[in-house]
Amino acid sequence: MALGFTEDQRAFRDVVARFLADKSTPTAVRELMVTSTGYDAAVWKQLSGEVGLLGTHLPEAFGGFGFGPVEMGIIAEEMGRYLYCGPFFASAVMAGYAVLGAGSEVDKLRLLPGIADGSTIATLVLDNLNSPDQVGQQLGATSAADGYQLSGVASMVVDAQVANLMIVAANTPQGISLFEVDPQAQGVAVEALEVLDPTRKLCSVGFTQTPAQLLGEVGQANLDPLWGLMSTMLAHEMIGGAQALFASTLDYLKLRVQFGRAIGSFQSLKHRAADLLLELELAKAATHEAARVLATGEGDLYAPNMAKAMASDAYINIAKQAIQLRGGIGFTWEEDTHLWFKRAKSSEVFLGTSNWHRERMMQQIEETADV
Amino acid sequence: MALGFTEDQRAFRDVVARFLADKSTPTAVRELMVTSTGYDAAVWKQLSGEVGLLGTHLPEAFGGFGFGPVEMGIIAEEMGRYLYCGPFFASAVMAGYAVLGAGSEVDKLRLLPGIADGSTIATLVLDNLNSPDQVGQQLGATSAADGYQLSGVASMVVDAQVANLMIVAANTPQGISLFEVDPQAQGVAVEALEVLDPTRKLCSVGFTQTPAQLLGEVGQANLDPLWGLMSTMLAHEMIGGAQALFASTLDYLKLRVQFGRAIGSFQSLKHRAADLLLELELAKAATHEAARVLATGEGDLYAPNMAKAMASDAYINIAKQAIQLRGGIGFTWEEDTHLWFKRAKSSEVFLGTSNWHRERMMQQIEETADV
Amino acid sequence: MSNAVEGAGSQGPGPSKEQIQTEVGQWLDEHWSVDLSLSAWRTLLVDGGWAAPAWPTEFFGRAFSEEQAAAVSEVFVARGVVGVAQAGPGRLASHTILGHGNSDQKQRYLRSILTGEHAWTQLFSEPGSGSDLAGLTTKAERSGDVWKVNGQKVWNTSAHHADYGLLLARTDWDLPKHQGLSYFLIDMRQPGVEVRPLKQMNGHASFNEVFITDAEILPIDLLGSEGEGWRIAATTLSIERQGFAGDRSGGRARTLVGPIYDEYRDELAIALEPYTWYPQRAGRVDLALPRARQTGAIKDAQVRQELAKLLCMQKGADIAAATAAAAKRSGNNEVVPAGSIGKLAASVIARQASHVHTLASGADAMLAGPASALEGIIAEVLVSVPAISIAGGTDEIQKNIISERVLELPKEPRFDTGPFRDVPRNLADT
Amino acid sequence: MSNAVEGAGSQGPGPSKEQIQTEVGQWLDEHWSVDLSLSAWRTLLVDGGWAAPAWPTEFFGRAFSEEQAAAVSEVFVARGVVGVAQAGPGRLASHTILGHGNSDQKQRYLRSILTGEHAWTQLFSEPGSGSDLAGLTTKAERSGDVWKVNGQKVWNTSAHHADYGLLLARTDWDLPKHQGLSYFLIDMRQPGVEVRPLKQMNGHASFNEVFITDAEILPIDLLGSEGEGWRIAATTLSIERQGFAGDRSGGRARTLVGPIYDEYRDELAIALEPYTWYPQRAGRVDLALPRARQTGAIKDAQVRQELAKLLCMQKGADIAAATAAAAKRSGNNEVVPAGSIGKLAASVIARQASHVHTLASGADAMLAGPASALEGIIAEVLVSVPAISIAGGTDEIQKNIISERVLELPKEPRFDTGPFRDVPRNLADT
Repeated sequence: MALGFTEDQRAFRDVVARFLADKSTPTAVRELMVTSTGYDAAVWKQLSGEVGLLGTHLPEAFGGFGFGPVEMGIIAEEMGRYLYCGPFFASAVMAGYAVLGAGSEVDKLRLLPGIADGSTIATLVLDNLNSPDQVGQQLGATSAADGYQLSGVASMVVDAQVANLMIVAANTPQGISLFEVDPQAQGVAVEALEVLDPTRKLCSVGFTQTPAQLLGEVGQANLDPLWGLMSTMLAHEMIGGAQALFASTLDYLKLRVQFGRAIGSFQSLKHRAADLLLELELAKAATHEAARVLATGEGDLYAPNMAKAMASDAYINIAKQAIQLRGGIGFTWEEDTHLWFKRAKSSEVFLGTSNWHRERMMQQIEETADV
Repeated sequence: MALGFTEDQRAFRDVVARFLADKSTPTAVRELMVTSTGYDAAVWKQLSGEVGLLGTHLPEAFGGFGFGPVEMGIIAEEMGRYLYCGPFFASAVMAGYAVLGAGSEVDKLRLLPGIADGSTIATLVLDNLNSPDQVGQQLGATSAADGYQLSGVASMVVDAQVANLMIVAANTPQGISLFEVDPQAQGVAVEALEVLDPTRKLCSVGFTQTPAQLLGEVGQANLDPLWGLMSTMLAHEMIGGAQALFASTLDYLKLRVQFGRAIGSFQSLKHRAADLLLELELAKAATHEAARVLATGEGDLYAPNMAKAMASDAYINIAKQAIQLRGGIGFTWEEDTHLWFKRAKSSEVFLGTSNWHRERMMQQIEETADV
Repeated sequence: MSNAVEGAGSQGPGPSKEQIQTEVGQWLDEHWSVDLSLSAWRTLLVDGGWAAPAWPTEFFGRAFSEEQAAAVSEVFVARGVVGVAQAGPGRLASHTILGHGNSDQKQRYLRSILTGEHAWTQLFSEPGSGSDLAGLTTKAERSGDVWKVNGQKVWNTSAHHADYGLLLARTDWDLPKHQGLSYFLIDMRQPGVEVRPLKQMNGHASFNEVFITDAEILPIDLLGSEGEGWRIAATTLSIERQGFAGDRSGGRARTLVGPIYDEYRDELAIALEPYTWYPQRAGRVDLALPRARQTGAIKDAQVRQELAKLLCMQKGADIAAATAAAAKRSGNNEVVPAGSIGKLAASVIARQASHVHTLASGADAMLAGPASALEGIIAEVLVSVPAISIAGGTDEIQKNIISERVLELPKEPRFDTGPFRDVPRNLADT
Repeated sequence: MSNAVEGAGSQGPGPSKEQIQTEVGQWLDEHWSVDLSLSAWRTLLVDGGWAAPAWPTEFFGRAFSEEQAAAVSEVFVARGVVGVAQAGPGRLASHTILGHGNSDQKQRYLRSILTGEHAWTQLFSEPGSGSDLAGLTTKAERSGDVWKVNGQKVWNTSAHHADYGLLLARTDWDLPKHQGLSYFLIDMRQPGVEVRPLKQMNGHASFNEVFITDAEILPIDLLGSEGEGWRIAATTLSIERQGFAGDRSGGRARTLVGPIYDEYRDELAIALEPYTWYPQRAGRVDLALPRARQTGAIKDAQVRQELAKLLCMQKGADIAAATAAAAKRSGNNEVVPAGSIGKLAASVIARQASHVHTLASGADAMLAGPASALEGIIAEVLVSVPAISIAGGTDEIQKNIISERVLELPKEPRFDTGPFRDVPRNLADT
């Protein structure tokens, strides 16, 4: 696959961007972020129906469009840019990729078409969002007469408040397995949490002897590739947000006058902007590369780790400067900058910190070297 | 002990500074750094005799002046500022503190007066300069009929080329011990090394069944306090050098004209200077604090680690910028900046990197907490 | 910059510390009672001359030196006696009026500031002039017998409680920007003044916006002369930079029993309300190590490094500040001026603290509110730290000051020295 | 900026690749021999018209397009045939003269550049004008029949081997600085020109200083018109920015056997000598991981983090550069201009690499020379990296370019637009 995007891909990005520019305005974001569901059902319907984005990455056999991580990354990037509020990441990315990776053909036929057409809002229940190695310590499954029973608590689950399907990673004597759970089933307790970033809703989800159906084979859930896919999509979301903030900050620097000159003419601010551009461009390159590696299977295994670490650092640095360069105005609630700042902050620690991803990358380099 | 320096201490600093400003000019440094001995014997004589600095930290009973780490720090700071070339650090600081810490009364009476009056040029032979924990892996001592015998190699020893006394840390079955060795004794091989920083000479020193006299009690050499003293003095040397480079760089910024204005009027350079000043001031404060802690025994045990880490980072950052802000001129041999840059670079890794010192500091914080 | 008021009060030797403490002690024996109302007690205090002993004798004071006034405070603290209204912008008002007001203004305003009857606010900053305060565009024009004022102010602490405001407004657009400003005392309780709370990104609303539309000021409320505004504002700003101690009871007021303390605590709570998140803004360095231990992140080598860097910086800054203070006390001026450097250090430290808290929390840093880590303190740190490098002069302004005043590097070229009318400015301000 | 020469050569379709390769193959069959001397062979090459096929037909070329010229090179590389003198400043000279010289100048200079008979150097930078190249103060004054030149140049690669120099000098002090410069071709072998090697902090002496005292230039060696110097210098600089490939034999010359190769290798060694430390200047990222493994530092969590950061940046920069190049090839200009950003990335990467090498070596980083780590390569990295953010335009200049041209932020105010005579400058330059 060639570097850069094809014309089709660029056109696809334009479609996504135009849709979100229209639907996910700062005004809409502010309205949705204070609702309990956190999303606009009408927009969700258009997203799945008219624009048809939810099944982008799913094979046609399961109701999807058969595209790959590059196209999915384009969506995630634009959603990050426009700060889209809704269960796309939880349902299409997290749950979608989880089922695609671990489910049997039957599982996929049963679950993916709903995810693809938006009638199912799924989420992936992980009892740890720091590292795949720590998943399974709080949630366990035991086999029961008619399947499995789950017990335990996942302290943070994305968009569980609107999910009608839960894909749950839980420990079994055979190892980590994925399960399908009906949120209405017995023993499921979903509780909304107060969050730092109100554009990404979180709930705690508890299970008490909740009936669950195994996906794929028991103990065969390999969370590493799933984590790589999710991290890559999150990295796209982050560089999208970083670009939005960088652009709006440049506009501000050109417009704002102090001491008789546009503040963007002050050399220390100009140089800072150049430094941020460099960091952003490298993060973008690494993020797009991760999607290409996942799409082709060629390249560094740890490309998703690179992408998440770099996108995360770039986003948070740009977000800090987006506030700083606006001065007091940037710290007000009225100004939109903090919406992206908070998304940057929550993304920074979601699915592993930069440090964790860099350490993971080095482990993979060293494992490869040992062979 | 009060914060800041007393009037006596400030006057003492002036004396030291005036002496070095006169004797350790950049011209003198350039001359000495290409000699094989690396120092000026006449200046050394004045340093010990007329100015009387070598025994500053040694008790009067052993020929010294009975001052403490604060005064010794003042000397080290000024030596760093003027890039003094000579075995002060090896003999007075390293070997002097080693004997003071580990030697018996008899040992001290025998060895310290010579160090104090400069007739002895001593050095401390450590087979590892990264961490006290790694000392003793390359040098071992076995007891022999008339004392001990040393064997092994220390790959880097400061100023061994001019030492007429070696204090050697070597492993014994009872643990690390310090020994006195005559460089002229059998089996001693001293070989000058090519160094990155020609103002600090290094040699490899090998021993083959070399007769050695134990200092103090066998296995009782506690290198940690010694390492703390050496690190604190090195930190002083570094903030001295950092101040010299910072001052000369400011002068350059005020003088150099490009684009019709002094380059020091460009805001990005002004702000960089402010950032460097902040880093320098914090490092200076921490370094002087370390000397006070060692002098009084009151305060954080890990103050020397803080000092070395902060002084090291500040010095290398200022040194990099001292070159960068001078542009091409700063990269020439003719310009003096690189002399300090190289001292900064060698100091950065001498006696443990900043990372090592920070890790050590955290270990001590956690040990204290466990009690 | 020296404090205009303290300068005014430092006259002659006067009574000794012992004499003062005996006298104030006797006076308190006669007058102090925890059953008095706050305003009744403060009226006694003012009338008795113990409200502000460092002030001039003509205006409620005794012209005491700093040491003498401290002797009075000592007795107040020791006995748990409530002092005059001190917290918040009232102090800025009284010191500025004392320094620059005429006799009439001092007579009209100072007393009610001391008794707490009237609250004040500062009306300096504007949306269009933040770092560039002197570029403000609120207009005051003579119209018949009054000044008519129009404009918008921002970052006005406690403006919603204020009876009066310290207003900086432009009265001449043809002079260079610093010369066309005048300083007014404005009645906030008039139709042309609208105060709206200004919510911050961390959810607090510590400040206000003030919209001024055809508000009126009588000529007798011009402080100093027309065009003297910038010079007088410098006094207000220098007092503001000294910070304010809030509770002057030495903390005892929190626990003492009696009706006057209840009233005092209510007053204090209102005055301090805007500042509850300030410790979080500074990064809560004190919580970094305990938090890392709590989460187990202390075992992570990266976290240890970042934590160590934080503790190093904090220690360096503490020592540097203490050394500078000690040197200042002993009259040794060798030491680098501490103000701007200390402020810059605080920014760097707060950012590093926020970073450490983020690492120590991991994914838990996505949560906020009382149920989250340390009852929401960590979350509040993460969304409050961005303010520290902005409030009270941005880091950029501090670096300008350090590089020009401390390091003596050449000044930025200026584009705003001509008549203010011709100086480029924000669209909204023209 | 497009290359003036390549532009000149791209005319019409002409022969196909196959035709060209057949023709040049036959010609080589007849003329090429490894027993020829380098100059004899290159004379044949020039006379045969195969020396610079992209050049105009009037001047030793065939007006070939870039693709056609590449077809010729392919055959040369495949057969291991030595080409014309290409390395070093000669290329800058030939392209600049080709673009801006008159016929006489082309006739006099181009041939000997191709044959390697004459070597060139570039005389642009001065001690007083580094980042501000156009502020140079070397003077050229008409004195009777000649130009008399006085001044000092610096950073002159290979000046000690040069027969001629590309000289930028000021001919009019009353015009603004860019307008008063003229471009000369100067004979370096004259008494008024003194070349001294300039030693760098890493011990290499890749450059020279050139002291010019009453040196003379004939009017026929003014390139272009008086006052056109800056415009012409832009051509030279744009070619310099393209870099130069050095050995055009595809690396084969290193191993091939025959007298001409011996001579060629000597020539190449001299031409490349100034650049031997350039890989170290870039930080030797390639050695970071192997070195960390060698010393065992790879087990240190800090080193792993810093190494990972380095590899991330390098990967990001590689991909960004490759994406920009691919986009450029496909005519898509959406991508951010790569030049200055790439240069800035190289600085950041080199500094991080130096940091990683320092950490990986620990105290061993105190050593240098052949007996030290990786035969001295690590030490050379540590003392060479400071150059990368200076040479070829400092990081500060790159950031000005990025912020103004890419991000379209307002320009710095200028203080050097009036007559050059009145522009403030360094004391030494007045």
